[in-house]
Amino acid sequence: MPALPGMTKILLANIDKPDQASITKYRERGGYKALEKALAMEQTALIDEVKASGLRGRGGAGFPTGMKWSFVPRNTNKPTYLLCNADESEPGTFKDRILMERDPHILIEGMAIACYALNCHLSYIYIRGEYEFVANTQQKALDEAYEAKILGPSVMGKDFALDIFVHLGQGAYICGEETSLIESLEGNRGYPRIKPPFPATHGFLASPTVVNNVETLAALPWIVQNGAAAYAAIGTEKSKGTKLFSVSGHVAKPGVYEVDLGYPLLDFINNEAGGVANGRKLKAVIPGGSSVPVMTAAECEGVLLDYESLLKAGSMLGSGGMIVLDETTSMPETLSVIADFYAHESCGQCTPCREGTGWAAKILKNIIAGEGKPSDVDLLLKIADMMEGKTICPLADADVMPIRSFVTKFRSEFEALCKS
Amino acid sequence: MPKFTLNGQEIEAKAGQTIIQAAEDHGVEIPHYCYHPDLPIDGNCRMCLVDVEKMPKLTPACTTLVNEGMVVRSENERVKQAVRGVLEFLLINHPVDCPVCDQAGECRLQDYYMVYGLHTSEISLGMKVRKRKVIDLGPMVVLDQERCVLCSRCIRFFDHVTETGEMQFFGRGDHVAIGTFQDRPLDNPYSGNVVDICPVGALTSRDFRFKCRVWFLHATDSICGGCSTGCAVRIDHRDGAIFRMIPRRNPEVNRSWLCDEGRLSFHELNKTERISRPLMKGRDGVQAPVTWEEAVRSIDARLKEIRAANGAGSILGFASPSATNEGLFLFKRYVGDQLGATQFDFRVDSEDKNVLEEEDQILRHFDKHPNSIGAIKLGLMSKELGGIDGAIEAARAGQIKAGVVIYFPPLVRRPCDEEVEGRVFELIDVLEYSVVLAAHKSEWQTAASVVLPVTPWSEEEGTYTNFEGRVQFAGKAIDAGGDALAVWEAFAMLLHASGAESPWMSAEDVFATLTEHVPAYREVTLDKTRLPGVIVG
Amino acid sequence: MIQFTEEAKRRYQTILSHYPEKRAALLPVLTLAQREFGWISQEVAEYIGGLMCYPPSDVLSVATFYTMLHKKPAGKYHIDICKNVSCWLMGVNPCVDEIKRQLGVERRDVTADGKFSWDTTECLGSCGTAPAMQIGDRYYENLTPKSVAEIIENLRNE
Amino acid sequence: MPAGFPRGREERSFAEKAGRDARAPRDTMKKPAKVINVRERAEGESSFAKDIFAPLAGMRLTMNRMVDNLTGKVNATIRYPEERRAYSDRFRGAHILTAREDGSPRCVACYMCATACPADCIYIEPAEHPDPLIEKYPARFDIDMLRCVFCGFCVDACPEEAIIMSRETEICAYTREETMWDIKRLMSRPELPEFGLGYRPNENLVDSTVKFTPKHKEKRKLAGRVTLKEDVEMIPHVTFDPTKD
Repeated sequence: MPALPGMTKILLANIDKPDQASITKYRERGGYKALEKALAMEQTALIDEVKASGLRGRGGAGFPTGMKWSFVPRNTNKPTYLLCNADESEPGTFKDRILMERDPHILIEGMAIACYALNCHLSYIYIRGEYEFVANTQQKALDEAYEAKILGPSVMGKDFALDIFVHLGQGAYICGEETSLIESLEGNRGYPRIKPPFPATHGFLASPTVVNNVETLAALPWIVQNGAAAYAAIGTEKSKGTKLFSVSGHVAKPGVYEVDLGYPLLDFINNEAGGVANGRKLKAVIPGGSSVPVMTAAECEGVLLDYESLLKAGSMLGSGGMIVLDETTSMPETLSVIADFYAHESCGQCTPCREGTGWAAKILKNIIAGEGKPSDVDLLLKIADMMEGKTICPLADADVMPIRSFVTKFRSEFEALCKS
Repeated sequence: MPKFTLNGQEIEAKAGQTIIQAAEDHGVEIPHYCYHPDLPIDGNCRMCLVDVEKMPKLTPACTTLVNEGMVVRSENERVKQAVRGVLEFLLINHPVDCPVCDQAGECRLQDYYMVYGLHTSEISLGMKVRKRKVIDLGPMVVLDQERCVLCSRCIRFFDHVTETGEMQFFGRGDHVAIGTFQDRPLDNPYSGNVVDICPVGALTSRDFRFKCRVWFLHATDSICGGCSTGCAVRIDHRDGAIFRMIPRRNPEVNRSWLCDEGRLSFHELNKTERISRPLMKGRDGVQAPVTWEEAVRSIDARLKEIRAANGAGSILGFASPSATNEGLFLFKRYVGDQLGATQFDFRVDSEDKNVLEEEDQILRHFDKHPNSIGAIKLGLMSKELGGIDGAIEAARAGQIKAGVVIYFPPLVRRPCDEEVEGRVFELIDVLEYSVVLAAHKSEWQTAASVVLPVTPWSEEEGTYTNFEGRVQFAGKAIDAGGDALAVWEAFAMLLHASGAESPWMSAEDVFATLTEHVPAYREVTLDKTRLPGVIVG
Repeated sequence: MIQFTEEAKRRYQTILSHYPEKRAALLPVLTLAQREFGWISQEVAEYIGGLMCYPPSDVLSVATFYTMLHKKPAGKYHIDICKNVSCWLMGVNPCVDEIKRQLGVERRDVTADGKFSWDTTECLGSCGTAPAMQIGDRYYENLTPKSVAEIIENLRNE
Repeated sequence: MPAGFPRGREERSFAEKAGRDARAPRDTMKKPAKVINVRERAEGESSFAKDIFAPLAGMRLTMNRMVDNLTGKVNATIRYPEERRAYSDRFRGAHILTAREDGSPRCVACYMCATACPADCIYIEPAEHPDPLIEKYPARFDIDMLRCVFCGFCVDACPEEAIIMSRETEICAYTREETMWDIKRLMSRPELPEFGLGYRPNENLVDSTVKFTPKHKEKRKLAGRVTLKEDVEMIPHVTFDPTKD
């Protein structure tokens, strides 16, 4: 990836340097310094540091990481677990893959820091099954780390034991949801759990558990190294730090970019991502992975890439999986593809999602096949209402948002199909 | 004891109760499929969504604990809307085949549709997800995957109650279906329960299948006569025939469960022919039908003769641990108090020993008689005899000349029953004069001097005392055919014939007298013997 | 009666050692089983159940939840081609047709020589290099019908 | 007292008892009634000519009728049973059990008719059908035609259009046994062409599967003769195809 001026490089600093994946090169470039520093600090101080940095969960929900950690009960007789959520399945998202593929040690270092802060001695990286080759790279890195005594009975010679294992998923989008990930890790069907109780107290094997996204953990070394203030200085006053955006669809230069939060959306598309491909006009943008509301080109005007600004514009930052749609795209077909995805990935545990996602997908198929009734457009919205906020996990809502936004913002296209 | 407001009314809940439980206790029914009082909570059906103040989303009443000062609404428009939505979702892929579904009439989908739904289906037939129908899961259960609402009650039952885990979800998304591995039959002594707990027609009973539409059935609350556990059951019958037996919830005995043996035990009643009229041996030694009056008069006279000849000690009273307390009480009254007999027993097998022995950890006991403890408490077990064998010995030795014998074979048959009946026959055979009270014609009665037709379980009302000494009332479901009388009626007649006063008009009267005269039962009233029953010392 | 090879048994033991509770190892063990036996047949489910002391229904239930565990026989090379948004935008459908044409079987079916089977899948996480497909543990990205044909041809000749 | 329930007598006002509007002003009641003297009016209207011709006018009608009848222009009576009156299309006569295309009864033994029947004249014995999509069928389906009151509730209750009614009225037999109609009797109806279909709420569904075709042109159209194709004894229907998935 090209490093562009005016943008802090925290996660992708060394991403393109030759064999960054090897521990020697990683150390040469200042790796594992942060861990050393962290191990010297007080655990609580470390948590406060992370709190102060204003780092927020990069998986999609954007929950402040420091706060999440502080929920974990201290000195219980139960062990604490840190689970790294590398089950990156959100359509349009492929940022974690780059990190683990090219710079696996940054994740290990981040995890080691987090584990130390949370006083956790056993940790798992839940990598989606499709990323087997990524998992292999990560595993290699882990083995190196064990050899270098960075992991194992005593981390970097300090009296702190830590084991990290790679756990491969086997193809289930829902396992990206933290409670579902825990269930899956326990060897069950990946059915999300009802909260409360929250994982922070009753997670993996009913013990206190923290689930963090790869990108979140990977940001830790820099924060520890350069201090919370430096990190907090980046970005806007509510959304601090940098964020990885993985751009795909109709853009000239798709790929993963790191930008300071608060960077203008359109500039990002037009400059960094090289603008819409083949000189076509921009029609719409799905800014944060398929499960956030779509934004029309007009709506994108003046929107900044941060949690608040996007929320204000009626969408979400999500996982930063940006999908760009040009003028030639048929919105009903796009929505149908998305709806199919959710119908396929609904776990089938609770009723509204199980039945609703499938029904919506079938209706959309009908519409595209030209067999839709004019009433179907409203039926889609009705189904969206029936699903929203009634389910155990957010997957149904993740289906509702595209359906509602697509149908309301591009209604004419749907109706045109239904008439014929 | 947290207080909270439900639909505007202040309600006090027990500590640790969820909203749905508290509401249930106060007569507010919140619609639900997956919630069951005796199963772990799952919260997957989303029917029980309620509106709780200060909560942005609707929350499921089955998973939310009651907090002090909570304000809950289960009937406002927002909730109704949500429930209607969930119901519509449940119905889009349902094969609405109520005409052929045995659940029709007691189906939660039907009930809630009439209350909340009443919508016209908007899904086109082609879109429906089709699944497998009429899957045979062993002797008790038939599975229809299409009708299933995937509430996982059956799965949780096998995971947490029997802990055998036969049933599971298979697949994902809207193709999830329940089933057993390779459609293996449910070889599990409690598999019948999943039929009861299934809120829809997905799991239906193999035994009851197509026998009768449920709305034709009349229900009678009773106690299972299958063993000494005394599970609360409901007998569903029509036109004098029992069609099925299902458990009533009694948290202190059987929770919501019933074993398959007990569930099917009522079939035993119609397997063999009934005795329709009293039979008496004439001079020719052949049993010939007589009227009750004749029978009763001659019995009383004959027994008094024998008493005069060889003393009261020569009369044996042999009771059945399957008879009601009322029957046994009047039996004792006549044979004991009236004739002065001292020799009593009821043990055809080792009931007194295995009455407490559990066959498994869930419900079943080895003693297959519902009232052994009752018999013991009424003092029908004498040390010196020590069971039927002792009685036979005594009869052989000539100490015992006459005997009044009640015997009901257990409703749950065991291999040893043949041999037991052999012993009963032997006893009757060796007795000089024997009066037998029985319901079914059988080999062992042939030697009896007099055979009186009495009603078995489910055809007379009365109380049974289970293994832990819990007295429970069992209602009368159907009328006995022929001249058969309840055991207590028979002895009331005998008492009357022998000049004692017998004022009883009903089992209730008899029970009242019983409570006066038997110290153990002093505190008990008939109302107390209804759910959950009362334990006597 | 199917059985793990000695090597697989050793692997199985190491997997168990990674987890504080046996149950947690079920998914990795199923993955191992798929590598061993090609797909999760009912027989396999029963074997794993016996091995780990869980009811076979339980094992099969878990297996049927995860799409990457095959519930019917798969070819030596199982092609998973992504049909999600980005790949669809970048024109995956012609590639899918090409695969169908090349292999001449419907999705989830195995070719006569038992070498190939294919299926469409959800996002593979290579939206930036869409369209993409996965064969074994390898990704093939920036697909065109032409490149698809070549890839399959090469695999055929292996 | 529930809303809309009529009030008791004692609560009614005098005016209401008198059938008048209680709220009407008094003077409308005081208005003097107009007296008509019928005799005066008759005398005024009568005349000699009228007295002569009125009977003749009457006779004319009688004559016309006589002529019509003699010439057979109208015939008040018909030659029953060769001829029959046209019964209404919704006439409730003897029942018909409709059939599937394979000729098996369309009935699924759901007991709806038996439940609805006020005369309790329907006896059903269900059995397990080999086809899981039909699942249940009547091994026995008897209607006691002597008990039946032809109310048509069974037809209304039927969710499968399995039982409909014909216009047949002549249910006569020599023994009671013959009046117990079983499945066979209810399904195959040679006399159906004579009478035609009766009450069937879902007419278009039923009729779409039946052909009414006159057997042959008759010279004189007999009153209300409905003819079915001779071979149409049972009404077929198409079962839903589950394999469409």
